[in-house]
Amino acid sequence: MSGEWILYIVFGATALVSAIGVVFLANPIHSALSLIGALASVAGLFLAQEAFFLSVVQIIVYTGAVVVLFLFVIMLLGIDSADPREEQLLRRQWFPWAFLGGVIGVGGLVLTITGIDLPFGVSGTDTADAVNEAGGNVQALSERLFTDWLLPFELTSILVVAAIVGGVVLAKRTKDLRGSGMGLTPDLAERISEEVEADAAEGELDPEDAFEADDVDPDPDSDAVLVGETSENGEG
Amino acid sequence: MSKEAAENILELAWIVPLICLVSAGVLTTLGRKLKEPWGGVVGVGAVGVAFLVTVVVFAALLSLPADQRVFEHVLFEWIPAGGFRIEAGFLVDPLSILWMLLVTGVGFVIHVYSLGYIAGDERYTTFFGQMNLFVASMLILVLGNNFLVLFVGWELVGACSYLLIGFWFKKIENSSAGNKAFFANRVGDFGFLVGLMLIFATVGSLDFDTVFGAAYASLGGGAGVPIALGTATAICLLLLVGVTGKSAQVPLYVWLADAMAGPTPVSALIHAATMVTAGVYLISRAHPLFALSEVSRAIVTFVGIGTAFYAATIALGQYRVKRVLAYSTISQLGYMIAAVGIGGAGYAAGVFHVISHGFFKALLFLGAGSLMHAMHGEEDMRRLGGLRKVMPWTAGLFLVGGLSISGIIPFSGFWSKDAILGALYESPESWGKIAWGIGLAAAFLTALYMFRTYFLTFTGDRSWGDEAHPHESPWVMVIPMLVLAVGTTLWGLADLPGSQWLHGFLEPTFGVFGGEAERWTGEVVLLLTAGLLVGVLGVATAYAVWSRATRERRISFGERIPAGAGMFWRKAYDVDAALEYGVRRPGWELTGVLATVDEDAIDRTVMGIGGGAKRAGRQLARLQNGSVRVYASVFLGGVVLIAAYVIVRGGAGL
Amino acid sequence: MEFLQTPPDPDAYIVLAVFLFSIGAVGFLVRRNAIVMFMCIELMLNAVNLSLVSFGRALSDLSGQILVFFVLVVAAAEVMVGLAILVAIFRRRARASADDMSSLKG
Amino acid sequence: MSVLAQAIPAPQTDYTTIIPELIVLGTGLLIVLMLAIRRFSNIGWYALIAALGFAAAGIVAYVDLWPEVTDGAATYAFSGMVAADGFSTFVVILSCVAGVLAVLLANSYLKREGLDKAEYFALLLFSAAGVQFMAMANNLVMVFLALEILSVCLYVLSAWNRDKFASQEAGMKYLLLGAYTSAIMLFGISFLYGGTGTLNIAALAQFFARNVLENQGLVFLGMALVVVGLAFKIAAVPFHMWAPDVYQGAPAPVVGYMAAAAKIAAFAALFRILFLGLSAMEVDWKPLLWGLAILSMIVGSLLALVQSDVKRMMAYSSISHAGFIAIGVAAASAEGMSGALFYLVTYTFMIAGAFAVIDCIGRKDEQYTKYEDYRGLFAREPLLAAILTFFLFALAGIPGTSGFVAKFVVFEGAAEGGQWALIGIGTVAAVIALFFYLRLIVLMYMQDSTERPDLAETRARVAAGPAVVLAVTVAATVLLGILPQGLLDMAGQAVFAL
Repeated sequence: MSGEWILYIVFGATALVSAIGVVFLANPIHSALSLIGALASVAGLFLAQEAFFLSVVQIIVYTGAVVVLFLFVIMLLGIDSADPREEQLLRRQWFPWAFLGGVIGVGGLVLTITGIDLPFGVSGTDTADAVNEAGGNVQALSERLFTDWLLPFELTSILVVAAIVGGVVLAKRTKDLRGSGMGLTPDLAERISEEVEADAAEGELDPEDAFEADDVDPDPDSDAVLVGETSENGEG
Repeated sequence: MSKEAAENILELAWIVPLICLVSAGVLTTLGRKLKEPWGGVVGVGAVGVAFLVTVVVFAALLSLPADQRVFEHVLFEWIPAGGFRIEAGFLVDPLSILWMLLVTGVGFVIHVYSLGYIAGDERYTTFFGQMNLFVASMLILVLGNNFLVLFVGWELVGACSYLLIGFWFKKIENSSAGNKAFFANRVGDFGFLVGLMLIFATVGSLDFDTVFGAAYASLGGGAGVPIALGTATAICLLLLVGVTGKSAQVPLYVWLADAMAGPTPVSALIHAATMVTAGVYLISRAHPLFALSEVSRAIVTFVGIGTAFYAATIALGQYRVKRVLAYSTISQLGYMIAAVGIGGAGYAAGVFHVISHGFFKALLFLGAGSLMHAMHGEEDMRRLGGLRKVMPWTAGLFLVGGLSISGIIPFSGFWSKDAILGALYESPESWGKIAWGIGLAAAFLTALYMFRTYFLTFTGDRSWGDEAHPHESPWVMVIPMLVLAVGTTLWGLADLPGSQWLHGFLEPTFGVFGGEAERWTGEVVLLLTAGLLVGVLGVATAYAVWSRATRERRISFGERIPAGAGMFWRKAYDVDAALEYGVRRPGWELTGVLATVDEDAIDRTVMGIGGGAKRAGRQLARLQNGSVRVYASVFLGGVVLIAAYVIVRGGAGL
Repeated sequence: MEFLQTPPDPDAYIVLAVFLFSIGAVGFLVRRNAIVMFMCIELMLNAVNLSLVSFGRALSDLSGQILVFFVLVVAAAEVMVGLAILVAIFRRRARASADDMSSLKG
Repeated sequence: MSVLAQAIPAPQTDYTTIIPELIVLGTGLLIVLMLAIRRFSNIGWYALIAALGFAAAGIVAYVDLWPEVTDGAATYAFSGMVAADGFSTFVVILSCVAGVLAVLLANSYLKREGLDKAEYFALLLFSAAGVQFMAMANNLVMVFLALEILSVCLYVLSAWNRDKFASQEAGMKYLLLGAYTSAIMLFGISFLYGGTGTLNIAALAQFFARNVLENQGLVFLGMALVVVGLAFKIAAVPFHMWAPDVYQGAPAPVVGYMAAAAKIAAFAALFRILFLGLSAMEVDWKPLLWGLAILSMIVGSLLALVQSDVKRMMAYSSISHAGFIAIGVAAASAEGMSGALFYLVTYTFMIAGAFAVIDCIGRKDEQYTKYEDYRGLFAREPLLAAILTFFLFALAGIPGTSGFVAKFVVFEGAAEGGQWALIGIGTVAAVIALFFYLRLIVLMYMQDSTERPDLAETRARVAAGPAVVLAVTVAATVLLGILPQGLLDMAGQAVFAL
């Protein structure tokens, strides 16, 4: 048995199982931990395909940074327990079957179209020998990255700057909110409670009706087609 | 006037719409800042100046030799794409100058009248702004030198009329009438637009010159891309769809009667002088295309003459003066459409009748407005009567208008209607005589319903309550009516058989298609006599039945009267009932069926396009319920659809 | 089990990637917690990465791996902005459920 | 052997081809730096810097690059990552114009709402750079990265109004769906890569020229998913669901920019990928675009009919406009695409102008955006009402405005391809569209504002920035409606010089 098969089966299975875990665990923290499993398994699959650099980066950037960010925000916001409505949904007996059906449906469709027997008509220049000659996967990649792919590489820095600037602006507390715990001033607290009451007035959403329109005013008999009538559907 | 001087003046013809446009802009933007008399003064003044300039242009055109009276001037090149270009400019020729005179002239008179009618309204200045915009749009329509400019005017006219009909939009009824007008016109415009596209696809241009050049080429003369017969028929029928919308012909006429909800000067301006005649103008202008397709001309003729008869039967059953006038307008427009449909001498006859109708229908509307002004908006004939003594001027002038529309000598209506009937009868086309027969019958009905209106309103007992204090209208309203009355008396001279000045004047436009001028022959005299007899018969019948109507009878007109042979002959009262059963009822039953079609099918189709669209929109909006997950589901659904397409397309690796 | 003797085809990885992707895509539709929705997107991106690496290997071309590198950056940037907005929303409403964000509709 | 000793070939850099982008990005970074060092108390200075940056980039592109690129063939720079040609330069100039308008719109808005953070302008500049790189991108990775730069900035800008939940909700929805779409589009890119072995768009065309695929499912699906990703950005049905919510919730000046910028970028990329890279698959992607165009025109128009919020109605109208522009792309001809470019230019002006008015009327917190608030507008604000009427007419495509010429040229492109059915449906949609614009217009001219003392008393303030925007956009819309030839020639050159 080829060694790669072992890696494939082990990491592939853990990836799928952890991915399903992400979806099925009601508590976001558990989901995040499960996500680490999935990402690490993908890193393993990279390893199996001799993408050593990516495999390491995958662990460092994804599990080290992205998932930590998730966990950090979950902790910060204090949503470290399952939403009861969500829990209820996930416990429904039909749910796993529906989910499985969806996955097989989407996946099957994609595979049907692309065909299991994938055609790879072209052979590139980065054969295993060429990569070895460059000094290995890391060297070959870095060489490409800083020559041919220089411009995209530079653009990613712009992307990151834009994201940081935007993130800071959005998440920073406003001046008038400074110094009060979550940033709640009496004024804002009052506005929020009004909003929440307005939401409550709309009625709590049942897990199943999320896919139903709840209050679109049908008003089918109105003849004044052009002029002067409005229906109420505004902000909550 | 020297030739150069004349051409210099003609080059400035574009000033006429500009004056109206600028004044409309000023009046609309200033809105309330311009206090009551001044807004009106600016509005009326602008149209007055426009009229004067038009007269000067007309004089300049007349001073040129007849064969040089088609003057095209390109203002700028308007070039949307690559090889195709549009030279936006204007075209002054006998046809367009007549329409300009009509629009500015009658428009001016109606503007003066509005000074009295709209006085005191809170949106006084805005009203004049919109009226001026309307006049400007109509001028753009008739002045354009290509179909695109014409279409610009066509659309603007529709939008303005929509605004004006709904002017007093606080009444729900009005705004829904505005809607109806809008829908019907949209359906028509759609046909028109598709027609334009077809023209463009066929000829590759929308310039009148090029398109008609192609039409001539297909007839065997001149250079250009020939147009196949089938294409020509399709184009003509599509244009006809546009015409039925704008000129209120069957089946898209439904909006016009309801459009009466607007202020009376608006009714007069739209129904008498301008917008509704746009269809006649379009067919006259596009006559080389219609010359290509005999089938389409036959259809146009019968749509027109059919509408003339059909609308007349409806008019007979109406009790509100303005509604009678509205249906009468539809009916008269039918005559014009029939005339330009059959072609030949019909072109000149149609144009003749347009202006003739402009005079007498404006007069009748202003008379009705004067009546309503005096009676505080009451216009139901069952509650009028005997007004002649109180409002002698209005009654007399209304009578003049009535005689003219009924085709009584010597008023212009007699000459113009008989010109149309003559053109139908003498046309070489085989269907002409049938159309003539229907037209003659419609002429009888016209006289009948018109004088029914006159007698019920102005003669007999008073049927109004004591609370009404009718009075003669102010001079600012009477004088415009007087002017129009003079116009309708004298206009007949323009195209008397034998001299036929108008026919000759229009020759540069219509050329070989215009047919021969009429001579005083025995046949012509016979035809004229027949027309006159029919009119007189109608008036006489109306006199016998309605001239001495009492208050009770007026009120009972509307009620069901059991039919019986005994009661049939006893009194005039019963004749009325007989007419009720013999003419109005069958007409009503016939039109009842048609009216069901009217109210249900057409109305519903027309309104349904909007309503259905709206309903569909609401259903779709249900999906847009704010949930990200639903949105993502729709998104994924779209992806699956596309994937399915990929499979079906055979790209799949199956 | 003779096929196990040779290393797995790229196809095997693609099949795996497709199912990983589908789990993420369907998971996005069923979960209401916005943070978990982001996690599902991460799953989808990882599936793409896996397929890119496999395609790249089959093609003997490193471009696939380089694209994966960029995808990592993009994913981080998106998550960052997303969580920032979430924090801002949470300050006002103390809820992180996507279903609570439905004041805009019609 | 030491790695360092091994010579790495110098990267192929040709910064002259991306000077406008460098100016735009540099200005953005300058603003970020200035913010880090010291803050001007008045953000007007930053607005000025941003506007100057856009203007400089636009002028450089027009003066320096435009004559060059329209003369000869496309130049590829950075190892084929970007292509500098007439098409990309045209879009670069357009994005600069849109950027200047957006800056002018935003300045007074930010001050009024007390959201005056200059980062706004930096993000605006970055997003514009994203648009520009998307137009230039000759590599699917570049397309993806540029798209992400644009999107990330737009997500943040949509959520900019922190005092309004609707704005944050808009940002969140946009981001969630946008990220979802990115993943799907990336999957498509991966399939294209797997099927053809290249990510370079020009090389894709060469691949199809050399090879006949026996089984093209992989490439086909890849193409379809890339189209899906871009269709999301232009808000084409059925990938449009985000647009109404985002347009309604996001600040009006952002929407006025976003509606145009996202469309410009996505259509530019769509055109380059489909027309240049995948022209061999024309028969396959044409029906796809037809479907998107038809659905967008019809569904957008229908939904706009039933709205009661002006911003939301404009969202649906923008969906329908996306359909019209897609007609031009679906024509798959130079004429069609130059028509689409022209359409995008006119749309940029119209939508910026319309949202300038909506912003002024909305006042503080954009509280007046309902149809009810527009009732009787003409009596209260005659000038604003008149201008909005004009823009609505232009959007509806009334002759004499640029909107008409735009629809006309797009239809002409389709007519040359003989796609009469598409034109017919487009005409129907245009008719429905006229209807919902008129509905608003009629409301504005209704006169019972007396029932709204809150509206009657205060007047909408038109600050200097929006005033300039209104003047420019009205002038452009009139001018392009009457004398469109200059721009049409330019659009034609842009496409023919590919």
